[in-house]
This record gives sequence, C-alpha cells and structure tokens, in this order.
Amino acid sequence: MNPLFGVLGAPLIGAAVLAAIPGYRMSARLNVAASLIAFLASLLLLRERPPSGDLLLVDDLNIVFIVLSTFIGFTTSVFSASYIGHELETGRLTPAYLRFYHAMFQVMMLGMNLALVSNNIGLMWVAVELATLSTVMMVGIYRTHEAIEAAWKYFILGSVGIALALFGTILVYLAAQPVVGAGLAGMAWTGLVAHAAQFDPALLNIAFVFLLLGYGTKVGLAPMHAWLPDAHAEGPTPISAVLSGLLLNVALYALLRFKMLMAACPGAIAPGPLMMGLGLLSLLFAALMLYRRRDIKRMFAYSSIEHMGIIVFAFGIAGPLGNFAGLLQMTMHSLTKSAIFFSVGHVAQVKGTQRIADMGGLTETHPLLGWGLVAGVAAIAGLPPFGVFMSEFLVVSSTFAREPVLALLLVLGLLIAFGALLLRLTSVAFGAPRGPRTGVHASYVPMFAHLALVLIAGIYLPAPLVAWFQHVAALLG
Amino acid sequence: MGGLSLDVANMLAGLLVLASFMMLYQVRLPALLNVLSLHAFILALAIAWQAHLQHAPELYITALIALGFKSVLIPAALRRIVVRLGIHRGIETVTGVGLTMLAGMALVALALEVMLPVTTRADPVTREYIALALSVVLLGLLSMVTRRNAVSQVAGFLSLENGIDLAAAGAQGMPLVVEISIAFSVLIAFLVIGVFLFRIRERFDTVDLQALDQFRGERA
Amino acid sequence: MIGDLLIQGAQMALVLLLAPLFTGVVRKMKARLQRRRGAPVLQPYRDLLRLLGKEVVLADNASWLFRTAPYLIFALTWVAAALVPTFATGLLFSWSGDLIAIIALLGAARFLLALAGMDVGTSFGGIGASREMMIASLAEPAMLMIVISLALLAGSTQLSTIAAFMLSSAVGLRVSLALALIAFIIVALAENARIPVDNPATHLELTMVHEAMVLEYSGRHLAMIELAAALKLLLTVSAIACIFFPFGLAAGPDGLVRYPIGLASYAAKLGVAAVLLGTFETSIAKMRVFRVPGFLGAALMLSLLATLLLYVSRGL
Amino acid sequence: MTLLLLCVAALLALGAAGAARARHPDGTAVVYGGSLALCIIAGLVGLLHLGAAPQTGVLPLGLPWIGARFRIDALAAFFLVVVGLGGGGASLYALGYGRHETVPERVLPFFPPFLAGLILVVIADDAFSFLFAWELMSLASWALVVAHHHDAENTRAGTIYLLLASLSGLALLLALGMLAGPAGNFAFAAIRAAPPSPLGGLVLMLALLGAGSKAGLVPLHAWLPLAHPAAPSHVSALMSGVMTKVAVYAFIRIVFDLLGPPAWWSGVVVLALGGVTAVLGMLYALMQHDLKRLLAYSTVENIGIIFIGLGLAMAFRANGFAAGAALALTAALFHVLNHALFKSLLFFGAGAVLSATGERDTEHLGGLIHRMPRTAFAVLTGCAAIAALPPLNGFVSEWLTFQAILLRPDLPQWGLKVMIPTDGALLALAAALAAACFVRAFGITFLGRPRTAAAALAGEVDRFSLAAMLGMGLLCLLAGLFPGVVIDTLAPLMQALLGARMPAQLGLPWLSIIPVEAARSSYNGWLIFVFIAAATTLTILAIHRFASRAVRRAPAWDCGFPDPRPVTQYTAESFAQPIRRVFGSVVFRAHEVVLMPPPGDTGPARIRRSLRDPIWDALYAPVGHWITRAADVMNVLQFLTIRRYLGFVFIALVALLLVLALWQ
Repeated sequence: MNPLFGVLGAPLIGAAVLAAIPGYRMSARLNVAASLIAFLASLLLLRERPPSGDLLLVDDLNIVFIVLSTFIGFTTSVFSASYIGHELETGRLTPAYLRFYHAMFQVMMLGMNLALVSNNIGLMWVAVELATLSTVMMVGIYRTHEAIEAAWKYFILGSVGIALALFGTILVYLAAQPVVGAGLAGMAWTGLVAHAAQFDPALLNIAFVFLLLGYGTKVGLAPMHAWLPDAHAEGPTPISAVLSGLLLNVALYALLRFKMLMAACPGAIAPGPLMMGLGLLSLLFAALMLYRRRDIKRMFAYSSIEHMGIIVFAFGIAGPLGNFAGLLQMTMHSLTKSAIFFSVGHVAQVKGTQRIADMGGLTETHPLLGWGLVAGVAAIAGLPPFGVFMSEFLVVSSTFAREPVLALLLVLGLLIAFGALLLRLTSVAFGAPRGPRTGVHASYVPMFAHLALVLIAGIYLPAPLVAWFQHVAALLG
Repeated sequence: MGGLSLDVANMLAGLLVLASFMMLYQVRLPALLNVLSLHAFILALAIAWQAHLQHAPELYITALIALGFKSVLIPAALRRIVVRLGIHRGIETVTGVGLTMLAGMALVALALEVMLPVTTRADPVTREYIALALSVVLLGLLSMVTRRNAVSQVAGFLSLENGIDLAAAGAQGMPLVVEISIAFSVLIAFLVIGVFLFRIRERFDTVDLQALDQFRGERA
Repeated sequence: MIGDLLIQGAQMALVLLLAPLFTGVVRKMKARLQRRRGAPVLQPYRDLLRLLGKEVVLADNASWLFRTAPYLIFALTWVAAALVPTFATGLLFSWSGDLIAIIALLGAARFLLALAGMDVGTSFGGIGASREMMIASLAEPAMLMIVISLALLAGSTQLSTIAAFMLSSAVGLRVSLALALIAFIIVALAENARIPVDNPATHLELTMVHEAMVLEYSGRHLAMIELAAALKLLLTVSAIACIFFPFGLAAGPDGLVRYPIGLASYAAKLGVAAVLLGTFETSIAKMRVFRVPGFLGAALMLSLLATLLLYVSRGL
Repeated sequence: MTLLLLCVAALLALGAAGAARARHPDGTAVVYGGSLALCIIAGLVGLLHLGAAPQTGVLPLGLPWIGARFRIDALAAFFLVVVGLGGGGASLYALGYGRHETVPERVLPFFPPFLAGLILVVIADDAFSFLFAWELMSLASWALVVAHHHDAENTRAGTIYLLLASLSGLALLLALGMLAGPAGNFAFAAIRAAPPSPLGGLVLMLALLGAGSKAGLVPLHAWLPLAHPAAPSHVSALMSGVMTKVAVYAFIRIVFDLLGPPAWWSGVVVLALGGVTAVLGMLYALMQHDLKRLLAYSTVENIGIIFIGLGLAMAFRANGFAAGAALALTAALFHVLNHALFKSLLFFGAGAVLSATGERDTEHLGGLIHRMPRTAFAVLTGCAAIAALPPLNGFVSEWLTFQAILLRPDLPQWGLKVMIPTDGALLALAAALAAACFVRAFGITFLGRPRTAAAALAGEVDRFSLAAMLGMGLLCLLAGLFPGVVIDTLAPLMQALLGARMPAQLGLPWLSIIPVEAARSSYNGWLIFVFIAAATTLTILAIHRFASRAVRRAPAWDCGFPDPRPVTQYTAESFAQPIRRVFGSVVFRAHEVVLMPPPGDTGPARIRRSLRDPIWDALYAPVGHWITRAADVMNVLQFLTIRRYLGFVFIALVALLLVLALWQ
C-alpha cells in the first residue's frame, strides 16, 4: 500500500471522524492516533518511495519536510491533549468548540501534508490555502476581541499573500507552457525543473517576485510579517506551535522549490540576493521588535520571524554550507520553537495570563517547565549544546568568508535578538516567584522529546542524515 | 485567431481595468458594490470569451462561478451587511481620490512595462490578458490600501482576485483553473462570512489610540 | 669567594652600623642650620638601645601581624640594603636581585608597615597607611621609570653593572640622566618621609604620614622600625651615590688597596649627602598632603620623559 | 588524550549526577570530590604533555564532515595545568564551602560541565568544537552566576555576562570563519596549512574583541565585576582564575598559532589596551568596597598585565625578534599561572569571609585576623603575591615583563617606541596601585576592630577550605622561589609557537633566573627568601636573647584620644580617599560633598561621594540607549492598522516590480 495514503488519508479521515464525535477525551485520543498514523506512514516513506505522479511527488527534498511535519504534528497532538483539557476546565472553550478544534487540527495537517507532497504547483497552492483557512479558524477560536482581530489580520494578509502567490504560479505556468506544453505537465515540479533551462528568464523573474512576496507572507518575512505575531499570541498554544513549527516551513518549502526552478534557469536573476535581503531585514526587524514585547507568546512569535529571516538568508547565501545550514536551522527551529510553545502554553495556563510581567521565578515554582523553557531559549538563541548552534555557526562563518559586511549585520541582529530574549527569559525563569504557583497537569514528553532531539543533533548528527542533508543541499544549488 | 476575437478579448480586459478604476473612484459603499458586481460580470464575459477561443469547456464553469457567485451572490451579501451594519449611507473618507487615480495610472503603466516585454513568446491574447490582469491586481491592492472600511477592503480584494482569475483564464491550457477558482471562492465566502459574523466594521481600522489599547493585548 | 663573602658581610654590617649615624648627622646638620645645638650625632644609637631595653606596650587588640611586622620590615630593608653597593661593587649576592627587586623589597616593607598601621584599628593608623599608599602609588612607578631609563642606558638592571657602566667613559652628560637624577631625588625624599613630603620629626596629626603608622609601636618593635627607617635612608643615599656618583667605588678583584679608597669616598659622599639633605630640609616648608601628588607626579613625568628620550635616541 | 576525553565525559556525567542528587546530603561531596579527582587527572595529563609531541584525536561528533578534533600540544598542556590547578583547588575548597550552599540544585549540575567546557576549549582542534566548548563554558557559568536568582543584581549580572559572552563567541566565530575561508576548512590543522589570510589584521582585531571581552579587557570588562561576585565563591575563583585565562589561551591560539606573524600596529593596539586595562582595572578596584567585586576588578588589572606581555611578544614577533617574543610570552604565561593561583586563593578567602560572616562588604567587616587566623594568613599570602612583593610569584612574572619591556629600545616603528615605555610606566603604576588596593582590602577586612556583630562573631572555616587556601598559598610561594622551573617548563611551548625559547634556567648556579644574560639582570627568589627568613629569625633571636622580651597589654594609645567605638576607624571609603582625589577626580569624575549640620544641630556631618563609570557612560549606556530608542521606534509597527500592513506588502511589491522593470 502506498504510504502516501497514510500521510494524506489519516488526517482526511481523522477530520471527518473528529467532526462527528462529541466528547473531548475520545477525540483528543483520536487526534493523537491520526497524527501518529500519519507520522508512521511518513516514516514508511523513508523506506519505500512511491513513484511520482502528475499530482503527488515524494523526493529527497520534501521527504525531510514531510517527516518533520508529521512528527511535530504528532507531538503537538499529544501536547494538545493535555493542554486542551485545561482550557475546557477553565471554560475558555466549550465542548462544541473542541470538536471543531480537533477536526480543524486534522484539516490543517491535511493541508500541510498535501502541500508538501503535491507535485503540482496549483495543487500545492490550493493545499496551502486550505492550511491557511483552517489555521485562521483556530486562531480565532477563543472569540475574544484580540483573537478575532488577530484572525482577521491573518486572514486578510494571508489572502493577499496567497493571491500574489497564485499570480506568480500562473506566470510560472505561462513561462513553462511554450516549452513543456499545456496541461498538467506544465505545472508539475518534475517537468518544470527538467525544462527550466529553456524557460523565458524574464517572465520567471517576475513570477519569482510574486512568489517570494506571496509565500514570503506565509513564511513571515518582514515587511509581510504582520499577521504572524498576533496569530501566534491569540490562538491556542498548540496552534502557535504548529504555526511556527510547520506552517512557516511549508511556505518555505514552496519558496525553495521555486528557488530551485530559478537556479535551473540560467538567464534568470539569482534569487539569492533577494532572499538574503529579505532575510536580513526580517532578522534585524524582529530582533528590535523583541524588546518591547509584553506577551510571552507574541515574543516567541517574533523570534520565529527572526529565525525565518536567518533561514531564508542561509538559503540565499546558498552553496553547500549555506543550504546545509538552512536545512539544519529549519529543522532545529521547528523542533525548538514548538518545544518552547509547549512549555509556554502550560506556563500561561498556570499563571492565567500571557503577560511576561506577571510571571517570574518559574525555575523555582515549576522546575521542569522553567528549566525546559531555559533550555529552549538557550537552544533558540544558538547556544550549544543545542543544534541551532551548529547551523548558526555555519551560516555566520560561511557568510563572513564571502560577504563580511552581511555577516556583520547578521551578527548584529543575532546579538540584539539575544539580548531581548535573555532579558525576558531572566525575568520569567528567575527572580522571586510571581503569579500563581499551582501545579500543572502537563505532559512533558513532547517538550523534552523535542529538546532531546535538538540536543542530540547539536552534539552528534548521524552520518545518513548528514549525507541526506548534503544531498538535498546540493539539489538546492 | 481572427482580429475580431482579439479585439473583443482586448476590449473585455480593458473594460475590467476601467471597472477597477471606477472602484477606486467610488466613495459611496452601495455604489461601490454595484461596480464590484459589474467588475465580476465583465470578468465572467472575458472568461467565457476565452473558453470560446481556447475551446476549453471547463472555463465556462469558471465563468459561471464568476457570474453567479461573484457578480450576484457576493455583492448581494455585502449589501445586506452594509445595511445591517448601518453604514450604507456613509461616505468613506478617502483622501485624495485624484492622487489615487494618478497612482493607479502609474500602476497600470508599470504593469504594462513589466509584463509586455517578457511575454513575447506567448500568444497575443494571453499577452494582453496577463498584462491587464496584473494591472487589475495592482489596482485591487491599491484600493485595499486606500480604503479604511472593511467592506470596501473586501471589495478591493475581490477585484484583485478577479484580476488573477483573468490571468488564469488567459494562460492557455492551464489546468486546475476550475479547482483553483472554486478554492478561491471558498476563501471569499469565508471573508464575507467573517465580516458578517464578527461585525467587523471600522473598529480595527481606527487610529484612535484608546481603541488600540482596548483591542491589543500588547499595550496593556 | 671568601673575600667576596667578607665584602658582602662587611657591607651588611657597615650599613647597619652607619644608618643611625647618618640619621644623627642629618639631624645635627639641621639643628645647626636652625641655630640650635642639637643632639649629639650618636643620639640615635642611644635611642635605639634605650628602646630595645624597654618592655613592649601592646594595644589590646593587636594581632600577630602587628608583632611580627617590625622584624620583617627590618629584615626586608636590610636585605635590600645588602644588595646596594656602598663602597665596593661585585657583592657576592648582588645577582640574587636587581634594582627592581630592591624597589620591590622596599615595597614589601612598606606593605607590611601599612598593614601594621591598620592593625590596631585607630584612626591615625588608617590615616598613615592610606596616605603612605597614595604616596607610594606615585613614587613607585616614578622609581621604576628611573630604573628603566638607567637600564636602557646601561643595558642592565643590575646595580653593579649600572655602576660599572657609569664609571666607564661611555656615559658622558645626558639629558635623560639629569632628568632621572632629579626624579630620583624627589622620589627619595618621598620614600624616606622627608620634608617636603612628610616630616619625620612631627607628631602633628594632620600632617604626619609615616609617624602615624607607627604610633602604636613601642619598645623593641619601635626600635626595629626606627632602625629600618634609618637603613632605608642610608640605602637610598647609597643608591644615588652608587648610580650617579660612582667615583671611587671599589670594583673587581684587583686588590685590597682599592677598598680603603672606596670606603673613604663613600664616607665623603655620605657627608655631602647629609649636608645637602639638611640644608634642603631646612630651607623648604612641608607641603599639604594633596600637594604631594603634584610633586611626585612631576617626578613620574620627568622619569617617563627620560625613558621616552632614550627610546627615541640613545644619545640623549 | 583518551584519558582526557574520558575525564570530560565523566565531568558531564557528574553534572547529571549533580542534578539528580542535588538535595541529597552526599550530593555535594560526590560532585566536588569527583571533580577534584578529575581535575587532578586533567592537570597531570597536561603536565605530562608539556614537553611531549602534540597528540591528536578525533571523535565522530560535532561538524559531521570534520568531526570533533582534539589536540594536546605544549600550549594546550600548559593551560590544562592551569585549569587542573584552578579547578582542583576550587573543587577542594567547595568540598567544605559547598555545604553551606542554600540552593545546591542550582550549582551542582553546572559546576562539572563548566569544568568540562574549560578543558574542551583548551584541547579543541577545530573551529566548531572550539566554539562549542567556548559557549558551553559561558552557558554553564551563566547558570552558576544566576544560581542565587532572588537577588535582582545577580540576574542582571547574568544577563550582561551572557550578552557579552555571546558577543565574544560571535566575534571569535567571525575570526575563525574568516580563517577557515569560504570552503569551510574548520580544522585548525587546515587553517595552519593554509596561506596566511590577507585580512589577518581584521581577524586579529576580532580575536582581540572575542577573547578580550571574555578575559575582561577594558572596555569590554563590564560583565566581569558584576558576574564574578554574583556566583558562589568557588565559581568566582574558577571564573576569575581560570576562565579568563582560557580566554587568553584563545587569543594566543589564534594570534600566535593560527594566524601568521602579526602586523606591528596590532602589537601597539594590544599594548595600549593592556596598559589601560591594567591601570583602570586597579583604579576601579580601589573604588570598591565589596570584597568580591574588588577582586574581580583586580582580575581586570591582571589581564591587562598579561596582555602587555602578549602585546610585547607580538611587537617582537612582528620585527622578527623571536627570542624577545619568547621572553615576553613567557612572562605573560607565567603571569597566567600566577594569577590563577593567587586569584583563586583570594576568592577562596572572600568566600571564607562570606560564609563566616555573611558579609561581602568590607565596611561591615574588620578584625577577622583574630577570629580566623589561618584564613587571614593564607589571604595575606595571596595579597602579598598579587601585590607583586618578593619573594612571591607575582613579583617574578611582573619582573619578567619589565625585562621584556627593557629588552629592545631600538625597534624601528615609532608607535612601538612610544607605546612600550608608556606601558612600562602604566605597569609600574598598576603594580603600585595594586599594593595600595590590597593593603586596603586586607587591612579593612582582617585588621582593626570588627565593625559589625557578624564580623565580631565569625569563626574559622572548615578543613577543606583551609586546605585549598593554604595549598594555593604554598604554590604561590613555590612558584616565586623557583621560577626557573616554570620558565623551563614553558620552553618547549615557546619553541613550538615562536621558534625560539628563553635560555635554560635550571642548570644555572644557585637556581637563579637569568632572562637574557647574567650581566643584564638576574633574580633569585629562594635566596632572597632565605635572606629575609634568616635576617628575621636572627633579629628576633638576638633581641629576645640580649634585649627585652617583656610585653604588656594596654588600651590602644591613639595619640591620647582612644575611642572604643569601631566607627572611628578608617573605612574602605576613607582609605581610598587620597587615591580617589588624586586619580578618581579625573577618571571617575569623583565628587565629594560634605553636608555640615547647621550650627546648634548636634547631628553628625555627612560626606557624600559620587563616582561615574566612564566606560559604562561612554560605551554601554549609549548602546543600550540606542537599542531602546530603535526598539521604541520600531515598536510602532506592532500597532498599525491592517491597511497599513497591506500598504507594506503593496509597497514591497511595487518596489520589486519597479526594480525589475528598470533592471530589464
């Protein structure tokens, strides 16, 4: 049986079933089960790879994303199970909303998985839109003024972004059509990349501008980032984790695909400088924005923008080192950031607020959560022994040898961002305890599983993984 | 392909751009929605003409969606919303219509300057369609940026989307156009429902700091 | 070897014996210049003997540091003095420490003295220690800069070598040497608590530095400190004599005849120094404490200038 | 090598054990006992490798295509010895001191990994492992700094510390990245083999920035006086005594090993920074009355002295004068060792005072010599050593530095001609100020009368702490008495790095040391020591035999106005007043105001003094201000309307399209 059925079918069926089932315990478990099946199926993909069709494709590049995506989907569903119960107790959500929530969770997973495995740029666009719509729903699920505003902002900006991306997609088709011919082949990655050399470079250039801005909106690059902080802050925390850990990656994946296309067409402008520019802008902007944040989830959302900036920069610098670093950074960021959100989610539940000023002394009152948060922030700030250190090491050092000025800007951004994170971390994790000290029924497994993976990656990367990343990095050019 | 068919196609696309300009100009909401209706109607005609030219029957479906959904249903729904929210008599305070129009002209010029030189390999109809579609997209975005009202922003977005539909229809033999237009319609439906459900009027678009304090967690 | 050992021993004994005498001579000189008759030149010996015979009155809360410090201070000063050639170079153990080491040994003595001053916990002890360290913080660098400029000239920090170099004809008259000499004299005055930096004969609270530190000492402890102070004065004068006026210094193994010449010239130099010091001290007033930094700062600047000149041109 | 890596692994495991058994009564003993043993092993391994050929090893960790490479050469071995000594001493001390810890679960898990980081930095042989260990060291020590996190000052210290540590890590990353080139040849062996980088000056300045900010070079020292006092005392000792030395190691490794011969102007820069650091560090120290902060500033001073030595070595090396470079570098490394010894000792002493009285502020102490005589003796040794008094070790290294300064007045470059003698003056000034500073520190803390009840009731500390302090004191003495041993031990290192060495010392008669030639200068520590000891003993014996030995206890004389209250004593503030007036009025804009009560009022007059930190004002405050301003300005972007955000997208789109249109 084709494992892709598992990857796509599990969320699809899961969504349908979850929409029908009342009772949150049952549905939370089912949610976990569906996510687990998708994850296992994606692991199967590693062993046997189905042949690519007109619509679906599994190759070296996207399999990285698929496995990562289904894994984080799975761990998030585990976290969500313990998180959401608390929301029900405090009355922030009603059972009906929970039913909706679980169904939407699977729809979102379906959208993201579909976007990753689709071979067709049109289908991918539809899938990304599906994921966007479902996350918009989730962001607004608390129905507070702030949540609705965040959802609306997300929706409008996301829609405009996605519209631009569609225009870009049409232009790509237009460029492909004279060479590849009309029909599905003209929109399939496999066909596009194979013939990219003969495409009209000028048309591709314009297409790339639209795609960069369109999918860049979803990646959260400045100046199209505005939806991201609020969406992270106002939605349920599992969704924040998924947004940072997955959705941004999916959009990034789309960008990377188109970048490969650009790279394959000799006359087209190099996408590198554009990506480096936007990446640096995002990094510096987000770094400064971190300072005035009072909401802990919004702060980490800005940190996601910062990291997306670094990742896009790394892919912009390209070369074997740059691409390797970008892939690694992306993987590590997904794992770390979702781990941070797992911790933050429980913290916010305990304290009854997301205001940083109302938290304090976490390592004393809730040692596991607190130290987990400390480890997470240390990891996200690029300190060893965590994996982000390696990727930032590679990005900075390889940039400095080639573009010293850019590297200095990069380092400046990293330092500024680090300062802000450190300041807030100190006030949250240390000092005299502030806010309620009640215990928490937290599931620590997802958080520490992620941190452990990041830790191991920081110390030891298994050779097959490295070879695979290097291969992908070479593909990316 | 004869000269006439080309002329018709040209005329339809040009009309769409003209409609976009009308939207930029219109300040009264009900009138704006009427123009939107017209905009979608012209789009439906243009797509149908493409379906005829390309012998692509599935494009007729797209044209039908455009006609039924975008030209009739959505404007009607928006009109209801406008009445419900009690803003149908209001005049939008758009500053500098003249300036906006000038900017629109510049955008059309930019769109043509950007698109025409690069589509030399495509056939003439496609060329025109794509270039004018880009104009419509940019104008739609411009009207979103210049409007403060949620309903008129939605209207702006719809016109933007119409431009994309035009481009999709114009791209010869593009697959999945129907699917994409359906997906887009769903998006728009959500948009309208969102406006309706959440009573989104002007409240998020005020520059009054007090209101910001109220609705944004950050400043508390 | 044996001869060297003898010379070394003789010098150590000599400085020990001569130190009180030199102090006595200076005092006599000053008294005469002030038209007083003054105490006999041997009075310092009598003072020391009397102090040695007395019991020690120890403050209630004096610690072991307070009791051992006088002996250590004396020993450190004596060892330093033993390294300075007085009438003959080529001391047996002169290589065990150079000019920098001598300064550091004196510094160690001062370090202990300042600590001892603070031990009992009186306000005067604190005053003395605090001011002493402030003065030292300027005097020591000036001293080291003088050493550096001498060492640059002579290519050595070894006192014997420097003296030998000064004896040779290679020296001539140099700007930097003159600067160094002036600076050396200023530093010497400060180091030995002489007017205008400090007045060894006063117990007026607000002006004293050195005396304030030893206020709590009595009996044999005081004797040791007085002796050490006298030794230090002699040592400084010997060093100036040996570096800047090395005439008659007995050097090398070439016979016993030179030693009497050396001794005689040494005695003469000491006499001249006592006269000059007495005259100088009588003709000048003591400075306020916070004028001292300016005085010593001048020495530091002069010595730095001397060194810089040498770096710029070896001929200056 | 294997043994050493096992040591590191064991230390990391010990950290985990510390986390698990922190609250257990024997947790402290297990962790510190274990780290003591492992430090001894590491130190011994270093000692054995001092003269041996370099040994390398690779683990399949770290950067996958390079692996984690390790190498012990003479330089690494020497610093391993320093780490072993400092770490071992701190562990031994902590066996006793650590029992008073109130939050062992915040100290025990991080202490062994900190040691592991220190060891790893020294033996790392590729850029990645090096920086990995570097940051690990920072992170672990940061956790230790914020261990007592209820005190807001400690957490602030931690923040500033980690920020500057991060700056240093990034600066080194840039330097090493430049050395590794675009192809990413991160192994040190590859860097050595590559031709010298054309941007060597830039690399050198980055290395100076990176290593200097970790070592505490002015003006990058700001974290040091905050972080070192905040940590538990044995950790302060380790940070001051060892970690700053590891930073020196990083500088030497990059500048003397990886980079080719430096340009002469870089020597001027290093010399200038070193001289300024030495003097300013000591002046800062003189203005402090917190014992541990004073010690931290004194660390800054000593780093300055070390960098003077390094700058001299660079200047000589740039002029192809290898023998002189060997002398200067030996002096610097000797001082590295010395400072590790006496600064550890002094921090142990401060910790002992802290645990006995609960006070760090010297104004609340006094008279401890009566209650803690052994501690007082050990600390006095340390004070004398750090004040560069003969015959202790501090004197020897400063003496060697002076010899290096005097060595070559005929260097061709004018910058060096002016800078070297100036540094001589600065060094002398720093040494004299150090003496004043430690008279003050020891005098106010241990001498006089107790100023508070806590000080009056203090008791002697435990055996382990005393053993650690006395052991360090003994080492200070030994290194001062037999400096030839240290110099000869360093000789293979010099030979490897510079291709020249100092003359062999151990064969000389009487075990003197002669840096260049006998006629030039020589010094014999143990002989001077014997002289002093003999003279003292003889004098005491003679006087007690022939004169009086009677003692009578009486109230203090105090010029006839004895006041039993301890407030009449000199305080740390008043002791520093003359120096504050002389130097501080310029450097710190020190200002004193005496508030006299109006006539008839019997209240006391008050003196108020104010100091400004010039470096903070000139460097850190503006940066902070700038970032705050920028953050405030940018923050507006969080509160715009959706329309405005759309406007951004629109502008970006139009701008990019315009660019394309113009470009085509």
